[in-house]
Amino acid sequence: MDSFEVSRRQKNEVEILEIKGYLDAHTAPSLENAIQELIDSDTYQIVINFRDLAYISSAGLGVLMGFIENIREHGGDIKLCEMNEKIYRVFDLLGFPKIYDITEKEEDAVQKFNR
Amino acid sequence: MDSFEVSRRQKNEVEILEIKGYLDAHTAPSLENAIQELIDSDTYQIVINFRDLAYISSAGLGVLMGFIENIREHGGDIKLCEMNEKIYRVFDLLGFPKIYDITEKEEDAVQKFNR
Amino acid sequence: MKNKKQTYHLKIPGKTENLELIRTFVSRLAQMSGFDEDDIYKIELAVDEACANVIKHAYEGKGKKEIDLLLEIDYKKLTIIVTDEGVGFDVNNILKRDMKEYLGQMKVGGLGIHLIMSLMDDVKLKSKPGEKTEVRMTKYLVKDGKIKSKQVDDG
Amino acid sequence: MKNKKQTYHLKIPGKTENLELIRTFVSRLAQMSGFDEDDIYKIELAVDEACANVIKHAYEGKGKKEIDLLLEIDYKKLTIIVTDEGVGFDVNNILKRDMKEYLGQMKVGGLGIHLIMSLMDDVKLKSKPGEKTEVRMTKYLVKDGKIKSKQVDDG
Ligand SMILES: Nc1ncnc2c1ncn2[C@@H]1O[C@H](COP(=O)(O)OP(=O)(O)O)[C@@H](O)[C@H]1O
Ligand SMILES: Nc1ncnc2c1ncn2[C@@H]1O[C@H](COP(=O)(O)OP(=O)(O)O)[C@@H](O)[C@H]1O
Repeated sequence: MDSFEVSRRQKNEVEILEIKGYLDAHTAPSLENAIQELIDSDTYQIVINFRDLAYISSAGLGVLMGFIENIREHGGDIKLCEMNEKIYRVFDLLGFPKIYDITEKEEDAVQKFNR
Repeated sequence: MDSFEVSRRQKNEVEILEIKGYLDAHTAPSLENAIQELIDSDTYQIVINFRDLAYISSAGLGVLMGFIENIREHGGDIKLCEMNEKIYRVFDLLGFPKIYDITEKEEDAVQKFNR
Repeated sequence: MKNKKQTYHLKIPGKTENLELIRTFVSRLAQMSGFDEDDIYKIELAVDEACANVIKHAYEGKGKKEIDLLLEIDYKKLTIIVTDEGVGFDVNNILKRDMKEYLGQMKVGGLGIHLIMSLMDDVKLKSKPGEKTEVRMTKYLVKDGKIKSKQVDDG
Repeated sequence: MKNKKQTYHLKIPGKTENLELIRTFVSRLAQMSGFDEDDIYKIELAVDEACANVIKHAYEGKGKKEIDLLLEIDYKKLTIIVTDEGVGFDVNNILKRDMKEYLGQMKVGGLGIHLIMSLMDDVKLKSKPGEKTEVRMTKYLVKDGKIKSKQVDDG
């Protein structure tokens, strides 16, 4: 069952992960692997595009929390964009907008790396 | 919950019922009422268009069986059209194609009344 | 969903408005088990028919008792057991009916059990007048040692 | 779904691959109960979190035991009780955590229970180390005597 998919693409020096479908405790390892791969190849400037994500539970947010410290120590970041309202609310309820840059447009998320 | 809907329209002397959604033991009474209304107004030339029907169980077929004798005694008929493959298979499994005219196009079902 | 048998148990009020919920649950489970769209539809319909019978005949539409659904999955089949606490019936009497003759008379009803038998690979009815009814139906994922491709049989 | 309380009971193997099935079932039931899309999402997510906890903490991912879901509907609320046969935990210890401080430390985990509390109207956790855990959560359809319009509170 492919209820969740990650695909990868590059824009300027930034790696963009597009996530799609349902991100829960079952599918979170697949996002974890995708980010781990980036780190393994010394890629620390990451944007995650949530446009096609229909659902997220705390397991998905946990994946982000698991990497962020390491990534920032390497001068990088994970920036988040194009969340629908429902998904943004989950991030908001847990106070994530204070810790992560969350933008509406992907462009703006990418831009933030180039300032 | 509107999981099933019937709407009504006329073409030549024939009354066309369009059915939509899920026709099961819960929603069958709504089709029953629609046909009963036609009979109450002495309308016996009926075509049911299955184009937007997603699901049918024997309760739906039971409704047809309940009226057909009476309708034919009045010189009318219920003709069926535009079934998708899954729905046709249910009719087929129960031997209905021997008792009912089932056509692909609505036009042909209507035509059968005018011969 | 690998080798071991997995059991799913659902108890739900015996009312027609719950049929859609039951179908949604069963079809999702059938999908997870690896059945193709065609078989999913058959399983869904067979379970619907068994549950509609419980509501109509065992509980006579009163909806005060529950339908018990037990779903067992292993790597080669899905078995669904629908049990009620109803009035029972004479199984032999029903099974003897000839469908063609029956339709010839254009009677209402009597289609559900025939459908269940046609849609599923194995069906066992257990009932007696005055006792609860159990409908046990199985669909195979693997036929003759290999995974079924599309629609091997229609009943 | 009028006045009387209706009970739905689901027992399902404690594996992450069943979370989607659980969500599908719960959201369908919430929809039938008359909740709006917004509340359906909240209920679905809260139940997902409770079940994910059972799988991760109570059963430590082994998936051999079952999650027990009891759903009670009446005209004014939906209550979901998630019970496991797991290892339990010290509820007071968890509830004392300060979310802000916690996030400041950027630790992994600890989000689930906070979410459940924020998403549902009433939440009761029953657990002790070494015993089973019960999470009981309620969402009201009617607030202060009238049917809720949209999203009255966010936690
Ligand atoms: N769960 C049940 N409890 C009691 N009687 C049942 C049950 N299921 C089936 N029956 C009996 O078997 C008969 C045939 O059922 P079925 O083939 O589904 O047709 P129908 O429901 O249209 O009568 C019913 O009329 C009823 O007498
Ligand atoms: N069903 C459960 N069985 C045992 N322990 C649990 C259960 N649910 C929660 N816990 C305990 O409560 C803690 C907090 O849970 P939660 O807020 O969901 O965060 P997380 O699951 O990310 O740790 C868990 O780490 C665990 O120790």
